[in-house]
Amino acid sequence: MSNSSKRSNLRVMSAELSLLSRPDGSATLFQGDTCVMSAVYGPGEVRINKEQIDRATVEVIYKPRSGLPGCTEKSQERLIRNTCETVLLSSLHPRSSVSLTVQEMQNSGSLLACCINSMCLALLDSGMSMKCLVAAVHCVLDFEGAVFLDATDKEEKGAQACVTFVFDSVDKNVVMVHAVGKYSVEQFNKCMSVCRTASADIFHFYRETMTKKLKRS
Amino acid sequence: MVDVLLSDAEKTFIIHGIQDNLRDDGRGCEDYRHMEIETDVVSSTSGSAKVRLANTEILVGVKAELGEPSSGKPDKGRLEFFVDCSANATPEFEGRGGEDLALEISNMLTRAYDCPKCLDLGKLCVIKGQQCWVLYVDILLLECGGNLFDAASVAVKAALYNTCIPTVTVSQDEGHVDIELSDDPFDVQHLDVTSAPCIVTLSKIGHSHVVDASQKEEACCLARLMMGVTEKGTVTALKKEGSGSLDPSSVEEMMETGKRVGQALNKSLMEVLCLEEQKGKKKEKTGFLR
Amino acid sequence: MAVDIRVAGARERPKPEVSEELNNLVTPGDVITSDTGYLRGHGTYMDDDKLLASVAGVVERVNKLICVKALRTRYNGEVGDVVIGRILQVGMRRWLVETHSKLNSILMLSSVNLPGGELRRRSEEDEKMMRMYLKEGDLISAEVHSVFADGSLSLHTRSLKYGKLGQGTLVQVSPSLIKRRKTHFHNLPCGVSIILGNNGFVWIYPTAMEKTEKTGGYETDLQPVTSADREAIARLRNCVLALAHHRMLLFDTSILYTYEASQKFSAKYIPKPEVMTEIIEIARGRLEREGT
Amino acid sequence: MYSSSKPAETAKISVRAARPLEYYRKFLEKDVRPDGRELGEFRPTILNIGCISTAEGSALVKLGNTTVMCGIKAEFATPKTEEPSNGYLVPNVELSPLCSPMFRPGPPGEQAQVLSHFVNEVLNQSCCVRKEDLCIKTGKLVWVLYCDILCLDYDGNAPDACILSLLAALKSTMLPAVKYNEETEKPETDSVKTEPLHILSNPVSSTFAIFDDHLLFVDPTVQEESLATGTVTIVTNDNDLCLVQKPGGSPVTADQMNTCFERAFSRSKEVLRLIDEILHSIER
Amino acid sequence: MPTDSRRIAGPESSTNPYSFCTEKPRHDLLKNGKRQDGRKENNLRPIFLKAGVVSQARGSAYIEQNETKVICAVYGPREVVRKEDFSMKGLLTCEFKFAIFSCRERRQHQQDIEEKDYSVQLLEALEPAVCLDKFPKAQMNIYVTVLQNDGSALAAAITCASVAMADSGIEMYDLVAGCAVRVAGKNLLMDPCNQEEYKPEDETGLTNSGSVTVGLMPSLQQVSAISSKGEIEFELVKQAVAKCVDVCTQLYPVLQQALVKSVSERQNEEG
Repeated sequence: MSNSSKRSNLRVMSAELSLLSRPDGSATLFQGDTCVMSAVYGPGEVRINKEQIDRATVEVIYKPRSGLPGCTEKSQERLIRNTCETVLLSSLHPRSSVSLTVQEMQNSGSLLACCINSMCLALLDSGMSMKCLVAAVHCVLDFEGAVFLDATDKEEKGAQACVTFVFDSVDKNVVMVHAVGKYSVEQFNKCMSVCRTASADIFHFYRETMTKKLKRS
Repeated sequence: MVDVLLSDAEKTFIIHGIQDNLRDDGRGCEDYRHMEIETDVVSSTSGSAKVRLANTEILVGVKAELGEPSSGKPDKGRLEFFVDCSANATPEFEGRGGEDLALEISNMLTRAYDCPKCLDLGKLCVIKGQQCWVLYVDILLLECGGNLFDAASVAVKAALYNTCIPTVTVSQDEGHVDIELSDDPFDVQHLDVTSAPCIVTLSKIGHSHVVDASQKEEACCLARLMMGVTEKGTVTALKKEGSGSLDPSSVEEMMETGKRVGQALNKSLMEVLCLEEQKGKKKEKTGFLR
Repeated sequence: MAVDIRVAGARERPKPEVSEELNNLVTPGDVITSDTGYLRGHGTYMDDDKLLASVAGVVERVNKLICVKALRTRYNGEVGDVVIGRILQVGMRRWLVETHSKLNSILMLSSVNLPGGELRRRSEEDEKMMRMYLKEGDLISAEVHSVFADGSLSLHTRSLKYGKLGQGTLVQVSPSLIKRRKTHFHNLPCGVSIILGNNGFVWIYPTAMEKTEKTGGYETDLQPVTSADREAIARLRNCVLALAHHRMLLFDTSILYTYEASQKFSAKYIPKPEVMTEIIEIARGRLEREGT
Repeated sequence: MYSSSKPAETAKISVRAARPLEYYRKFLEKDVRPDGRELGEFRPTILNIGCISTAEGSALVKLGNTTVMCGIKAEFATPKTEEPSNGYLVPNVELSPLCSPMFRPGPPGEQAQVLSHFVNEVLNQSCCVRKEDLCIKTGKLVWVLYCDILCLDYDGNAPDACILSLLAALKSTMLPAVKYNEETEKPETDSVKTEPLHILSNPVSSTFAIFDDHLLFVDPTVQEESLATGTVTIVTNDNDLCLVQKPGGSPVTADQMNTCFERAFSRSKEVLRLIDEILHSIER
Repeated sequence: MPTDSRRIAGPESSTNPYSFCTEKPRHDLLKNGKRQDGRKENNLRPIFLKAGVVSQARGSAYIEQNETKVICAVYGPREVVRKEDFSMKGLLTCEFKFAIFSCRERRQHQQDIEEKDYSVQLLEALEPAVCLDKFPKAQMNIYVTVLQNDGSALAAAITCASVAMADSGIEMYDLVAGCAVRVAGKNLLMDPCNQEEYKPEDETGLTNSGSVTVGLMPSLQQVSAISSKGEIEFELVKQAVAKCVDVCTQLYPVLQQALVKSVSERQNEEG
């Protein structure tokens, strides 16, 4: 197999902003063959029982490609929402709601990372005030301890551990981690440093995408 | 329960009346309202009955189907109650409104019938552990005029009495089991309901208790005692219902009444059912019209 | 103790008699007349110059006016009607009252008598005391004061004969069975009084229970009713139901005759179908003979 | 309209309720928490193993006030065709309305679902029970272990309590001896003889809360959870890591992560010692 | 059954291993006047009752009768959520649940018919004891979970819930004590354990076999709950009820002690 060699760069990314007309911001992101579409509504009206007096209520709905959402999806949803709450300056819009829909289109690995990146692009597109940007990078460890960046679904299956990091654009600190499998602290740290380096590419990609959007308008 | 609104004075009037053993429709405390019963009213069922108790009207259909016995009782048939509160009876039943009441009635009936001697379910076994008759008893509340539990139990007993189960022959060759249903409409089995229970509801109103409470009386009642009573006077189920409490001595009195009335109810019901059966096919059908 | 069960088929069913009223029976869509000279009343509509029925009922003709009176309807209130109603809700300066009409009726705080006499200003205290006067579930007798544009009724009780009802029993029948009379309050010779509300609510109560005027009638007498009165009330209640069951008009004479006819039975047997039929036949015969 | 505090509570507590954040800051300046704990200190942990005899394995864990009970019910099932010799492990966490006013009756809410998923991931990734060990007859009959974790008192840090109760319950699990009768194709259960379950590794969870974007402390109570700006959960599996989860919140540096790892490994040793002690005391 | 997407799903169906036991043990209820666990007919199991066990709840209690273990928590009074539930009286709700692992047979996550039935019975047992008219427009919620069921679960739940309610400081007219009795032939076995409980499938046509559960408000001497299963002769039902009433009265001090202890513990904590 050609991709059994250790891969240290991300798959090709492409994105399209504002594809949808109804939402306030939307983004469709491809990372390799993995594709996720996100849409942002808000800030808008909030249901009375969810109202918070000091900030906007952030709601995320994660839709799997097929079937009903189960525990796994709820877990994903919460990871995305918490990440989103961290970067949004929600205190600027008290007593309102920001709602995000993240729709999985195709999963060929690194799904969670792709979801978070597309969410970040959709927020950018909507012009919402944010503290900083975030970039999600996924990698897997194989049984020899080699790191594969931005793994495909095949690579995920045979992996020793699957790790997703989210870094902020200012200090490159860890906003979110989801790491499962069997690995040592050293391996964890190795993954973290590889992913942190790769996050720069994503931030660069965000910039490119926005430049493209500005040129067109 | 289906609630009606009453003023305090109306309640006082009813409570005092019951103390005097003279209720607002002229009855004494232990009198039932006039009850009319008809069996074999729905031809698509294995047995059916309709009971009208003043303004309370209940239709019961029994459907016998072959099914698997429950794991706890491999050599017995099954009896399953399902109550449906029609929204025609009261708009409160619309949607899921009648669910709680329906569950309460079916639970009480299940409990009252959950005794090995009430109904010989052993007769309903076809092949031990594999096939048995399942009797689905569907109870439909058509109109609510008080005392639903008693009326439902009477209707159930009548419908079971009326139930015909086709005779089955089981042939076995080389481990291959064949079940054959007789298609002769007269080659059927009947159920013996002699020791099946009727439910008697005793409503504590003021310092006395009454049987067969009307809707207005139910609105005055804080605590009821429901009893499943057989013809022999044994008790197959007991339940206190409502938000009030009872004196131990009045519990005893109520049980005494319940037993007495229950036995009489069972006796009259069986007489009526036998009478109707004797008339056989000649009898005049009234169906659903009054 | 009595348990009274029987087979439904065992009851004798009298052949339905053909009354001449039935000749005038129409159902929705029936052409009543194609003459253009008539006026369109309740229960009818015009189409292609023809007058058609919009409800099932009996055609009534008053000069040029044609109405169809439905067999069973909700109460259509008219100003001046006596009604009996049940308080559903206590609201801002008003009570919502159930009178079996299409919409809930309204009783304004300003339309009731308050303790202390006729000429009294409604103070804020009174507003707070509203639930003390009348609370949810209470029964009142009242008169229709006005009909609002949406058809809901405004009631008043500003006469001593109206107000909160005490002990007694309520029977509900179809409003079309209440005969319109000069008075709807009757003291019957058996020691029992009856109020025939135009809305089909019939209130039966012991005559002795007169209201005391000092408290404005808001304090009810909760003393036990005597056995005799109670027996009479029960009998009367069953008679009213029997009359309604046979779709006979309710008014003092019909009720009294039925009551008298029922004497040979114990009160509790009256609801039995054949007893009902027998009593009603006797009363009907007597009414026809006397031509009332 | 009604205050939720108990009638006899004193004024001191109302200050704490009114301005909780300031109240905590005052304490944390001195590196101590209002309940007297240091930042790296867990609440007293009480463990009771085998308390439910109707379950094949059970354990009750108290982490301060937080109380969690895990019961394991074993049943027979047919294996999946693609994994004919694998049994099933079905963990579920129930945050019933009994344990806190935050939870409502009805189907599991988001938090319960997330916790169930978390426990499921730990159970699968740590491989502490080999699914092949649950096979009775390949392709025909396997064990299914329903691991139900019930929260009885929710005072924060449910993940750690859940994992601990699960591990302890699994370690106490005794499965009845079963023979598969080839002729009747039916199992025969021995009502007396039982066999213990093999536990291959020991996952232990430690949760940290981030306070004011920089301070990390371990084992947050429910109030600390609500004040925290983020959490980090680390599940160790003997000498390795099994799961690291930081679901958003304040960013942390690599150094902070490493401090957490250290504490997590030391906690793991404490917890395993506790489980061993209790198991020994039962055997005796 | 519809799949529950909000929980981790197991295999489609599974069966209880003990239904395949090669020999099924049969037990006699009484041998030489003694029951299987050595008790006499009238003896109860030792009761351990503790109030104030759930820190987050307004009131709570835990009861243990040997292997029967029940926990209960009370929340409220709080605002009524649904608007149509508004009334001048407080609203009391009750949720009774068997923990999934609490019985020999695995229970389901969702409330089944038996649990719903018990919820209603428990509610009706407690309603008469709570001063609901003191809490207009408010609701109080009782949650009961049976951690392990070794018989008499409903009776234990009644006792436990009433102590939890009292622990919450919600005004009550009286406590409620619960007691169950198994009727077998002419014998009345108080506080039956799981093996002694009436199970309709085990009966071999014995008349007089059933069980009775009673809830009593001991100081008012009022019966607030009564329920029976199985076919029993009338005289025996009467005896059974009377005996339960007696035992409930005897239980009263146990309930009181548990409450006193919880109150004094709370005082010590604060003082």
